Amino acid sequence: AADLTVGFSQIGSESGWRAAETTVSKAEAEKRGITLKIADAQQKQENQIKAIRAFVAQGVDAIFLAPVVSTGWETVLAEAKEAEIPVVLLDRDIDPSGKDLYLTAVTSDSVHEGRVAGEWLVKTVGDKTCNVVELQGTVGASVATNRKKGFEEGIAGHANVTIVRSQTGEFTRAKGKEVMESFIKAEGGGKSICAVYAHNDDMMVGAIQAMKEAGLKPGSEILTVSIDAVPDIFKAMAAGEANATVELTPNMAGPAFDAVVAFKENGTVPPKWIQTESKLYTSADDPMKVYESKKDLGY
Amino acid sequence: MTLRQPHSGVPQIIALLVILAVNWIVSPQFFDIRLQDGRLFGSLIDVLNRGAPVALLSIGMVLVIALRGIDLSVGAVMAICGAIAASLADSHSLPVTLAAALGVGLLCGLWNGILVAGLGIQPIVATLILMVAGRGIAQLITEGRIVTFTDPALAWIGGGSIVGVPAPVAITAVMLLVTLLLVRGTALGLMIEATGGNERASTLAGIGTRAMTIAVYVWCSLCAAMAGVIAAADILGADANNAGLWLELDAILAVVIGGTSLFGGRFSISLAVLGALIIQAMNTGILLSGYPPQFNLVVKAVVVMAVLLVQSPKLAGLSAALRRRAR
Amino acid sequence: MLPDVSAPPLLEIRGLSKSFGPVHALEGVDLTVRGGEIHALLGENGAGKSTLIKALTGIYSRDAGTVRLAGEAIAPATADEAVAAGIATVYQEVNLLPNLSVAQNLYLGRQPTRFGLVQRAEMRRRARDLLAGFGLSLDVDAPLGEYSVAVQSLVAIARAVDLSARVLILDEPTASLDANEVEVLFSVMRRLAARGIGIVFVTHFLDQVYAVCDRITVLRNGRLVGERETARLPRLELVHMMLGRELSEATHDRAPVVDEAKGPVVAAFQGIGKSGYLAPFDLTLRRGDVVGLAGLLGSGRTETVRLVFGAERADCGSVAVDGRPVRLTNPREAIRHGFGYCPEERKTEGIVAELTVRENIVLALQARRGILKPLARREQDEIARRFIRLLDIRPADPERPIGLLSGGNQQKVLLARWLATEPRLLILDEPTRGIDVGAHAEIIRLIRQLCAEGMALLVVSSELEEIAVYADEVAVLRDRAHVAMLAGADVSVPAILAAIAGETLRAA
Amino acid sequence: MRRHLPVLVTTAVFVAMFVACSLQYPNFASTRVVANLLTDNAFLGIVAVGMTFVIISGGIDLSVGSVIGFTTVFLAIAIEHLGWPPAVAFVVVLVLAALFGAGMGAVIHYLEMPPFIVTLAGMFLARGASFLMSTESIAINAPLYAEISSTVIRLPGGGRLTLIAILMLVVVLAGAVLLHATRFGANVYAPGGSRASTEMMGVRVGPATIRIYLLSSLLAGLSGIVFSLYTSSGYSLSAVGVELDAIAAVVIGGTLLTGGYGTVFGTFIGVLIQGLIQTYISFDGSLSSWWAKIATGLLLFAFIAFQQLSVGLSRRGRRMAGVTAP
Ligand SMILES: Nc1ncnc2c1ncn2[C@@H]1O[C@H](COP(=O)(O)OP(=O)(O)OP(=O)(O)O)[C@@H](O)[C@H]1O
Ligand SMILES: Nc1ncnc2c1ncn2[C@@H]1O[C@H](COP(=O)(O)OP(=O)(O)OP(=O)(O)O)[C@@H](O)[C@H]1O
Ligand SMILES: [Mg+2]
Ligand SMILES: [Mg+2]
Repeated sequence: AADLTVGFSQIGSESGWRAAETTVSKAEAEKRGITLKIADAQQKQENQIKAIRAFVAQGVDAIFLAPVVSTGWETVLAEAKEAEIPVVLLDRDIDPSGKDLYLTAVTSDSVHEGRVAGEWLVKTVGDKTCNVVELQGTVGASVATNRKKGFEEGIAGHANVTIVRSQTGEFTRAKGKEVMESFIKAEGGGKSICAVYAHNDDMMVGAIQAMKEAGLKPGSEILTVSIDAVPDIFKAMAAGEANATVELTPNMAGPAFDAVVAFKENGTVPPKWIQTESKLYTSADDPMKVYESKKDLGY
Repeated sequence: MTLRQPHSGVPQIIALLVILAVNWIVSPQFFDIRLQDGRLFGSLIDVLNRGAPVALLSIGMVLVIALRGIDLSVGAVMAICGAIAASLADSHSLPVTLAAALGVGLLCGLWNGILVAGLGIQPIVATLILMVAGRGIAQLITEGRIVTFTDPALAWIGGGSIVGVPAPVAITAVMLLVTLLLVRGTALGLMIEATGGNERASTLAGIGTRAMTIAVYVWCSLCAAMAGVIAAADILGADANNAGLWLELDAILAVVIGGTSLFGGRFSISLAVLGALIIQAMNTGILLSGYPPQFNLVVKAVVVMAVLLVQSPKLAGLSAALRRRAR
Repeated sequence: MLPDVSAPPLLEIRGLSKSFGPVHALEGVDLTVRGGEIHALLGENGAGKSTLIKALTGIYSRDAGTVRLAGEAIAPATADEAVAAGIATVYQEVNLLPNLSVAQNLYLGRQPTRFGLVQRAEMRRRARDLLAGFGLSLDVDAPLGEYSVAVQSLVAIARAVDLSARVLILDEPTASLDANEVEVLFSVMRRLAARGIGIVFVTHFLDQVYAVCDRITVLRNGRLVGERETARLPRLELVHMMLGRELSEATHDRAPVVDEAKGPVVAAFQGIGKSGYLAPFDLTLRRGDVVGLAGLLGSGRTETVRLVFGAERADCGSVAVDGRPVRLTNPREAIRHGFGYCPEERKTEGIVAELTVRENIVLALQARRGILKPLARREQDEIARRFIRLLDIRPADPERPIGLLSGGNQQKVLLARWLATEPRLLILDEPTRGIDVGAHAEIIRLIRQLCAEGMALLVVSSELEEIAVYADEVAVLRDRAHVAMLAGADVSVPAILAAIAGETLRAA
Repeated sequence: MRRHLPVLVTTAVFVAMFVACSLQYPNFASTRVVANLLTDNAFLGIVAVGMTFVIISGGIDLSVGSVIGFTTVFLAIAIEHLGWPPAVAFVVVLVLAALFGAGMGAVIHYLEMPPFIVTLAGMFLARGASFLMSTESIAINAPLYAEISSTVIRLPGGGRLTLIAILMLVVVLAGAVLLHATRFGANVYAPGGSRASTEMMGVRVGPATIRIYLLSSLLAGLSGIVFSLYTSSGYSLSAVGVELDAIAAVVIGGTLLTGGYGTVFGTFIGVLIQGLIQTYISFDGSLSSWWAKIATGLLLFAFIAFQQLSVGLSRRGRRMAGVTAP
């Protein structure tokens, strides 16, 4: 696989998970002797389109795209196709109308992630009534929309589990903490909250802090479930302050490189969707060990 | 010609009271305060505590704006200094950590000041450079991850308290007093107002406008550095990607709500801080209200316009004229 | 050439009132201007002349009163409505746009267009023709801001004249002009009047009033004092009308030259100059002496004083203060050596409009003391009150933003700013610009008194009579070089004129 | 000539940078890169033209990015969910944008509120309104969209000049004519010099202000249409922060933020320079996210410092020349 140059249009570096994905991609490329060119789009689709065009102009061998939104890629991907450069989607899928414009998509299903979280909660609380507060991701971000949708699907049909409050924590610790603080106050000091669901672990880490500062006991008095499985949530889990997280693996590039190499060398056409696992971790999974295994991945 | 008179602060106080009253309506426990682990606890305290970083920023920003400048880099400076504090906290003592963070803040301010006063670059562009590059520097320090720390001394700055008052609030209050003393206790305030009002005239009157401009940018960055340390201490980690993101806009907004004109001249530090509290009271109110987050921005837009309309001298004039006509 | 008195008046203002909060700037003022006459509007600083004009043209809304133009009631609410009604105005502060080209300034809002596009060539040609009528040949594409105040005010006048209005109002247009320019302006005014245009002319120069005006309206403290025909109003009576008291007319004769020993040298400049700015010159300033700088517009007087004050950095020559060599690279250093400088451009280099009279007065003193030694509020009040009294600044309210004061009173505040620092060398660039007769006399008296107390003075003035009265020495400039130095008995108007003209005559 | 100096310097720097990039990357000097530069920055170029007017008049418009976002969502909903013909949706959204701008202009003028704040509120409002319409991204599948995005002029060397790039060039030209050759244009410069003076000279600042903000919002709307064509979709988070890019482009192009000076052409070059920096960083591809940001900042600095220096030097030269001239 020598002499392959791959251009990677990365969304940005907005979270620890994203940084890990970038780090892992670099490591995977190095392992295979592939030159990886990364362009950071700072959360902007227009920058991603620009980057893809620049990669095409440069004549790279393949393009990886972690699309910031699902729509609007037809034109630019058609250009790549015309230049006979295969495109692999990482991490998120795009609208079905663009199906024939990319080689394969290595993604997780964010609706599914939300559903896993919801189902865990339903199973854990059983028949008890449970008031859930939800920390949403950035308003408008497709992951946030999907994780909300999936969670709602997961708890559907269980009238005892209801979302009582839902605000955006913008995927950040600071906002997660601030929003949780006000949830606690709005819900009578937090006594009526049974569980917190956060669209990512970072917000949950902030929320856990807020709960502790309010004299509440996350992990026991209040259940927590969030998504991403970044190292810090395992630390919290080990301390008994968090209950569950759904993993989103940062290694999307590895399978993608394999698919590209196989395609370039033997013309093997990979399946259209390579789905990564959405594994659920709870405190039963030896959180400290997971923490150790993850802490050097660049999160 | 309408020349602005010294500030009375009445419209700002009314605005704050109205917003607090609305918050009380949407959330009846709004004014409840209790002691939790020796620290005051309640929504009103949240307003102060969460408002502290923007209030700190606005303390520095108001001086910059009074000089007809603007500092877009404060958010990035927050990120840099927070990152430094978090990365050093576990291996160094608190004084060293703080000195490093604030020292870098000082350098950032020096850079801005020299670009503006030394090279004569327009403030918005000069500080745009650090706004863009600064966040990169912060991420370079943390390598894009959230660098966490456990040092209780630094953590105290975010979560500790002095006689029940949360540390960030106390620090902001001290900073406000120190700045007031520096600016209003000396002739600096007059000179800033003169320079902001007419720089050429002030230079000819013998004011060292250049050195003063640099000093003001340094002070602004120092305030930002402190805000950055608080933000990092608050979440026990440095989030270089998000710390202080877009807070420069909030700080500018706070200054303007506090009645200081973006065209320089007369300024009021206390009212800028009040402006920051108005913004935070609104944000907290939105969070307490339970509306879906899609409404946040629209509510914010309407409240901001309303607050500014109340202040508009023109509107006061118009309504007075109408009343006269009605009579 | 007196206008037809039986004809109905062109402009008729009746009972005009305007107050700013508690200040009654105008109370029931009448003004009648006939077609074809030049009508002087006179009064002390702050009498309400500019306010009357602004209330007439819609810049200020009026509280009461009527305005008729050719018998028809008008009430312009904005300046453009006034222009549309036929009133063209040059306001007191040059109110053009420094960032636009000269041509754009002349034709803003009425550029010649074809298919919606401005015809630049046509506009340029017209601009050049128009300015030629004022003896100006400028690069009409250059930004107006690159020209001196005098040129700017000529352009402003040209613009107003070219609006071909029925009434032309000129608020102190001659303040920054020299005798030549004034002559050109007067001939233009006469020509316009002959065409039946009514002209309102505000000035503090009584000679000019008697040279061109047909009738005079005098205001005092916002009220009408009276309207007279110029020919039937002796000067002294006019002054009495304006001031409400007699003027001690001692200002226009030269103090006897006492042949005492020259005072010690305060500052000596040798070969100071800056290439491309001003040719090197020598200047010696002594305790108790007044050195005047005379020359035509643009001859380099302002440049001289800026170099002396360090506002512009000299690239050659040496300076000695009290016999010790020093370097003057910025105003701060000059101020440290006891210099003070009242600049010519009041609005852009002098006042800080937003700050109060008190703050404007203490500014330089405070800057000299340094940031860490703030003047106590009590001291500030005391200083402000002292100078308000000394210079008769009106209104006598130290807490008023200076931007709300009349032009002449702003000038007095600036003077106060420097007097408060008790300078050893005071540089005054056009100190009497826009100052009324009474105050004018006061300032000249003050200059003399300051000298007597041992201050050295360097004064730029376009009024040669004035210089001749108080200067011990006069440096004459031409084309950005010092060409002559007159001293002692040689200081007289004819001698200065001769020195200014010397080369010019030969060149012509 | 000397008045155009900042623009000339800017242009020269752009050319020099382009040459430097081409020397480093062989594929850089191609019609493809040039055409991409125009296409990828079409929406930015269009808003920046409007921003130029606003800044020259002494104001600022922070709402443009949100207006673009609003436009794309509005179009997507109108075309996809309501089934409007695209042309109708275009007209309606342009009218809405124009009204929005006029409203901001009116508030700024009649209530004497600072543009920074009024347009900041406008920014919140427009973005908030797009959230209320839809938080999901909506693909636009109208045939017209596919047609427009597939219509390209192929240049020798693989370059593709798209319709939106051409539209941007047209807007730049039209903007230049409007600003530099009409009465309205002069009335834009005037309040940037001094608002009070402009009023005293009998130019009504009110209508001019309203028109300036109207124009800016209208162009933001047009830019939104271009953006929706560019991405064939509507998304409430699109074009976040574009206002800062536009302001930076305008200022790099030699316009003074304090108003009164500036050109449309300069802005155009400013847009291209920003695009060039981004293209360069993509070509390089080895810069991690943070180094890319630092590099952007440094390039911006190098560029502005260089511009400042050369303008300063030439100013010095001019003053000397001024003496010998009459
Ligand atoms: N905008 C304003 N607000 C408040 N007071 C004002 C304003 N404009 C003028 N005044 C006051 O009105 C009075 C008349 O001022 P005006 O400018 O008309 O005087 P003037 O006769 O033109 O004097 P000068 O000869 O010095 O120009 C002064 O006391 C001045 O302070
Ligand atoms: N009649 C004129 N035509 C063209 N340019 C002129 C004219 N008068 C002055 N200037 C220009 O105006 C500029 C500024 O002149 P400046 O104010 O420095 O001279 P000054 O000697 O101080 O005269 P004053 O103080 O009377 O205005 C000079 O660059 C000069 O070339
Ligand atoms: Mg006046
Ligand atoms: Mg002069």
